[in-house]
Amino acid sequence: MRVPPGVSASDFAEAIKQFQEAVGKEWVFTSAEDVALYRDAYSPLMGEPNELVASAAVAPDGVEQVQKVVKIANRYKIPIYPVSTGKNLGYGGSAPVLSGSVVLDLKRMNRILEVNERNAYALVEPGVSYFDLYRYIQEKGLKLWVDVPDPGWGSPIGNSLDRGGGYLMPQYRNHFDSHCGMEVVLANGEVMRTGMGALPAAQTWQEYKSGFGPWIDGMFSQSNFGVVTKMGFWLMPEPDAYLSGTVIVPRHDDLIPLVNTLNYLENTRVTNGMPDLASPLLGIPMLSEFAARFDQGATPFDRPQDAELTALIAKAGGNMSPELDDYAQKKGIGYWSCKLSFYGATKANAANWAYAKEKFSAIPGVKFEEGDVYKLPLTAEQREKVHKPQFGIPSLAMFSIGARSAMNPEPSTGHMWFSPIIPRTGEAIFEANRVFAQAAKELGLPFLNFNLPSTYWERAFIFIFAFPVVKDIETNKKNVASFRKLIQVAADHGWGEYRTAPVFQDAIMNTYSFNNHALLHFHETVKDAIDPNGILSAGRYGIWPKHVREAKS
Amino acid sequence: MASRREFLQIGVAALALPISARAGLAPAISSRANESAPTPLYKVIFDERFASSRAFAGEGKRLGASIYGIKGDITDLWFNDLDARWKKKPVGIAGLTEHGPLFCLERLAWDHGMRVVYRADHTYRPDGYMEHELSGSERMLREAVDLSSSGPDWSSRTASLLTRCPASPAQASKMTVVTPTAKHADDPEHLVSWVIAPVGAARKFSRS
Amino acid sequence: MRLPPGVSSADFADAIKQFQDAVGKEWVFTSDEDVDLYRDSYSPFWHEDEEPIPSAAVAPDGVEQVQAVVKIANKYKIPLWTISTGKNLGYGGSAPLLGSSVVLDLKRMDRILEVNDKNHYALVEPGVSYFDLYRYIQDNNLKVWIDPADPGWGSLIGNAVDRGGGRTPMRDHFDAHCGMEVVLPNGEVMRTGMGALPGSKTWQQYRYGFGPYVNGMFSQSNLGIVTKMGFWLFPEPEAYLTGTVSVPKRDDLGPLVAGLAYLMNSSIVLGTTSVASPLNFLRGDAELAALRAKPGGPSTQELEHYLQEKNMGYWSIELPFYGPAKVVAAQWEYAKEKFSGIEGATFKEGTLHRFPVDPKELPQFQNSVAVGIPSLSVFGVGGTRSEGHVWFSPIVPMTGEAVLEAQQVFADAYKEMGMSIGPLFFLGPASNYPRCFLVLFGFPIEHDVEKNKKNRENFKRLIKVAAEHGWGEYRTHTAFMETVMDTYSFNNHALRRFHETVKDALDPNGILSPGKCGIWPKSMRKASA
Amino acid sequence: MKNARVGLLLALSLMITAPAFAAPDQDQIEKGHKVYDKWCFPCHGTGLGKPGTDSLAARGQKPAVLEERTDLTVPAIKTFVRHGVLFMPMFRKTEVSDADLDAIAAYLTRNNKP
Repeated sequence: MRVPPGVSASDFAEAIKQFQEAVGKEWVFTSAEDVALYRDAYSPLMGEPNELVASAAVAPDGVEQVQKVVKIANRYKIPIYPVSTGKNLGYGGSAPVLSGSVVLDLKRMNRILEVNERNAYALVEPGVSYFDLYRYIQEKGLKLWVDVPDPGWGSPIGNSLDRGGGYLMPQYRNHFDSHCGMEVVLANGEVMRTGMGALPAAQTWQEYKSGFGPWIDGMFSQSNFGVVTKMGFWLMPEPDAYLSGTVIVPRHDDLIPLVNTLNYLENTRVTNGMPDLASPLLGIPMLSEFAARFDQGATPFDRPQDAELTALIAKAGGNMSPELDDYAQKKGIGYWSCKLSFYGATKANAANWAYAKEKFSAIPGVKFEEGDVYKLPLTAEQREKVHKPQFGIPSLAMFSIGARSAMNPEPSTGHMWFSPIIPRTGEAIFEANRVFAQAAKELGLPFLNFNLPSTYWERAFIFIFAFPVVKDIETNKKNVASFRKLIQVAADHGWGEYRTAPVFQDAIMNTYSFNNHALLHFHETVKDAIDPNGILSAGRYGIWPKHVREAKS
Repeated sequence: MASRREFLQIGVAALALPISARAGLAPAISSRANESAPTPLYKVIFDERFASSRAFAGEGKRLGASIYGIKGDITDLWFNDLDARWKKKPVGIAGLTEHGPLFCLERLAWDHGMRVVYRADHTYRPDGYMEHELSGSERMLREAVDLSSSGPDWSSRTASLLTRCPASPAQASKMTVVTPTAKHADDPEHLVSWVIAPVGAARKFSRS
Repeated sequence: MRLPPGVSSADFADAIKQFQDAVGKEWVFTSDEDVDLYRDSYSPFWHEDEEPIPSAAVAPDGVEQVQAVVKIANKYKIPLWTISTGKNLGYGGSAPLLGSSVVLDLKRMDRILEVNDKNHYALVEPGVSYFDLYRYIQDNNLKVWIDPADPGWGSLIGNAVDRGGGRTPMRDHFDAHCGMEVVLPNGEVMRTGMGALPGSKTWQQYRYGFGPYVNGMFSQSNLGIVTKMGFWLFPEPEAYLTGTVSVPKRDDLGPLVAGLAYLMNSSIVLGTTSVASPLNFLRGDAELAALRAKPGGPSTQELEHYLQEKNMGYWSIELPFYGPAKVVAAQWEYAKEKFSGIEGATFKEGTLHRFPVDPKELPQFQNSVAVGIPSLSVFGVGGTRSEGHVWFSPIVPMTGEAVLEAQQVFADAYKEMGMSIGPLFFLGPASNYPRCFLVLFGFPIEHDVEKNKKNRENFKRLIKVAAEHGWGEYRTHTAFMETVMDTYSFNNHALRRFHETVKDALDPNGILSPGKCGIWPKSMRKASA
Repeated sequence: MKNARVGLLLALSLMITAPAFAAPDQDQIEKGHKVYDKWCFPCHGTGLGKPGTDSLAARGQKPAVLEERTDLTVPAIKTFVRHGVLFMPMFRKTEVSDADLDAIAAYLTRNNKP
């Protein structure tokens, strides 16, 4: 049996025995076979000696059991690594940052404690998945939508703590922002409730976020300061109707006014769904059509099959070229497009879309395509054809991207996401493309012609690249090295990543270095104070307990 | 009908007790100014809703002051006028208003090194008398005794008084005057007359 | 001169000298008359020894000077009480919680560092007021709104870190911020969110950055001094429309509030509204007074009948809509449809305003703050001669049942305390925050020691009554912070003990704002408990 | 890693060669159906956006929907669930317990010919 670093075999054996007493023998996993289930299925270190792996796993069934486990871990200074549903694929899965940690698997804590229709919120445990919550709401016939990320099997708590995003209105698709109220088991084993939850008889734990005094919920996101055992989420009331429409602009430089107008419309709440950028000319599809295209066996990059265009795109690289503009004009193909979504009253949606068109009309040559209009709820037939997360329906269709398909006969075994935040301007999109195309060239990466950012966040763009994880160790090594270089390239341009897998957490935290790493030092001071034995998720997001820091230096 | 002999009560006259800033009056800060020279008043502020305040403004205008009417809210006066003016150079203002406008103007003036140098709280009592609680320099209070012979004209007398307010109070004092005064129907129960003037204090927060 | 607790006069004199070296002699205030200006204008301790008066005030003009002051304070263990513009009236103003602290006055740091009207944000220093930013935006003809607090002279930063609220779609002020610069208790400067990335391009566009999101720790706290903060702004919309919904029966409050919650949670209503009842402003009406005087009080039916005769609803809410002119009309139409399920509901449409608004239209706004224009008009409301007020401000659920329950519970509590529930009771229930109601009670401050003493006891009693019913205060006056924090006691005060652990680690000398929100440094904890 | 891959190869070969004599009881099949709906259907079910089904279809597997298969073996099912394949991750015992997995296997082999 693998033993956690710095723990004697006998202490570990004793701890395991106590874990078994705390949670039941069958919920402590120590056999190689069982522990292997906690490996990161998409680990770029798969099969290498430095792959991040657990020594054991413990699965408590309630907050008292979590407290017991934490107290035992303190007693023997055993590093523990909580996961909710362990489905953070592409960002580390269920494997710990510090090899040899004991995974604290919260999947069994899957109670949906409350769903309130009138005030549109839910209170759940970490093992609850988006599917679970969705099913519960459907079974009760509640008129509520859950904002789901692309893969629906993850945990609302896990996803929001890792600050993931979805597709509905801005305040819902920012999953951490949509939470309200937490229960946390601290490193000393004590239970704490935040916000109004600190008031013993609280009536508004899920209605007012910050309570009284310092609002500390954010400390438990992307961190290792506590084990979140309950969390409230604001849900979106089912809207009256949905409408979409697409704006198409003809020229390369039109992306700048396109984004500026989009910002105005989104920030005034004229459009309240996730805007979806695409390029008909370059064959960059909308995110919402990505998965659907795979289903239909089409390539996601289905630019017109035209030798002239292919040559022009290759020539331009990540840059602007007048020839492409000319080609787009000549063929009447839009250079860029943006699909807008509207959730609300039927007439208000129509009026908002009409107003959006009026605003975009300032761009010469702009064209509009009417999209879907649905009175909600969707019919069964409509449900089949829509991009489900845009209607609050969890799905796993996004995995089609990596799946074997006619276009992808030799699929990878996984992926890792490189995801820098860039400004929400057309200029930034151009600059990022130039910079990353150049970097890709230097690194010998087979990058695609042009990348468009995602719009999960209401005020910033996020530029997501998928690095494949394959069976071949050498290829993975090269990809990991390239990933590290890109982190630096991005940081040099003032772009930082919003989230990453454990392999890169130190490297990225290292770029957030203002004033000699003041922020990291702050985290370390807090970490040492509230987790003096350094038992919780050592190394997560670059925060190491004191003894590890000292051993390293 | 009861004989309405004028009633004069001077309470705690010239009590030289330091008055807290909260009370709206800072004690003497410097005596550099010539006590006899009146504070130049940039604006005299009145509340258009109240008869006494309108009478006050009429008298002020007659005496050559530049008057400015508000309806409780000083936002427009300060934001579109005083702020820019005070950033250039602090200059005095006076008024007869409710407490709220004075409260705001006083604090805004602090940031330019100005203080309330005279304040009188005028309160209609249910017994048909008006109570004038005065605080300011001894000289002002001496002059304010004039209010003791006032009736409904108290507010126009106040206007005249304020235009004679010295630039800087030598010493802060308090005094109360009570006179029989019929309440105007549209007056509130409590009004306050005041002068805000530069006193040469260090605490100036404006960035020029 | 007053001395901070535990500091010798020699040390204090040294510290003052060093403060003077750090910020300039004229920016260290020690005379009584200067220090008096930092007293709380609305102190509930008038004429009492307990009034927490500062010993001095220091006004730095930049982050380096703040750092210097903090380092000196550490050296001599001098408690600092940070204020931005010091206009937090009703919640403590510019006075410290701990008497004889040195006020760190950030008013001179009033630079507007950036206003971006393509991505709609601003980056400011703590001395910048709503008026300052509004003027800057007007002068530069930028098409963005700010969301002022009701009194516009306060600081954007100060109000946001005290978690104040406004009225426009950006009304949750702390939630609308993006990115901070903080001077920590050890004097170091830290930037949060994307600001930790040197040369960051998105400090004001993405709030979380990477790793733990710590910004909330600097709200209602004493863990750092915020020296810069970014705010998201609302782009000027095309139009604004209000519509008032009135319902005839007391029991209609349930569906009325449920409808409101739906509209707010669906982002159809984007601004602050509050539940009103004519019974509040008809207090002087003789007929109503007669009804009230009846033994046992009027029945609900009698009140409903009385209002019906006057052609008034029992409850009403005024819904604000922001957006394109045709959209706000469609939203109002949809809202009417939603509320038409309540029998006897009536609707009244307000005037449609288009932006930029003609200054002549301004007086038509009951409160210009709802359309992003700062004001001081709240001070012009008048009424009886008042020496100020402190706010009792519990959060109650956004349901009709909760409002009725709160009304009953607080009316009973007032009665027991021998107070009549003041006309201020119905400031709210208001939706300054997205999912709940805020109820504001103004407690008058008087120049009467006995009355204030009684009021303070009553205030504390109300805090307890509210807590027993599961309603906690969202913010409070310095005089009651300890009492309020006491009620947030889940699991033997686990949250406060967590704060204390963090406080001791970050501020071992306990120099920053001791006692704020009930958090005391280790050295003072026992004394205060 | 090595173990996982070896296991996988083993499973693949078992799938082809091993006879599948499954005679589970009806309760077990019904339970398996429920667990399958929760854990497998989102990827391997019918309809659009089912990557598992699409992937097997692209590989030439007929039928591509697992529920319609009659050639799956219990060991193969268990191996895929516990080791994953390509982009499909493995499933932990807190998600699909051994008992659940037995039930899934019973369900997916219900139509196998002896």
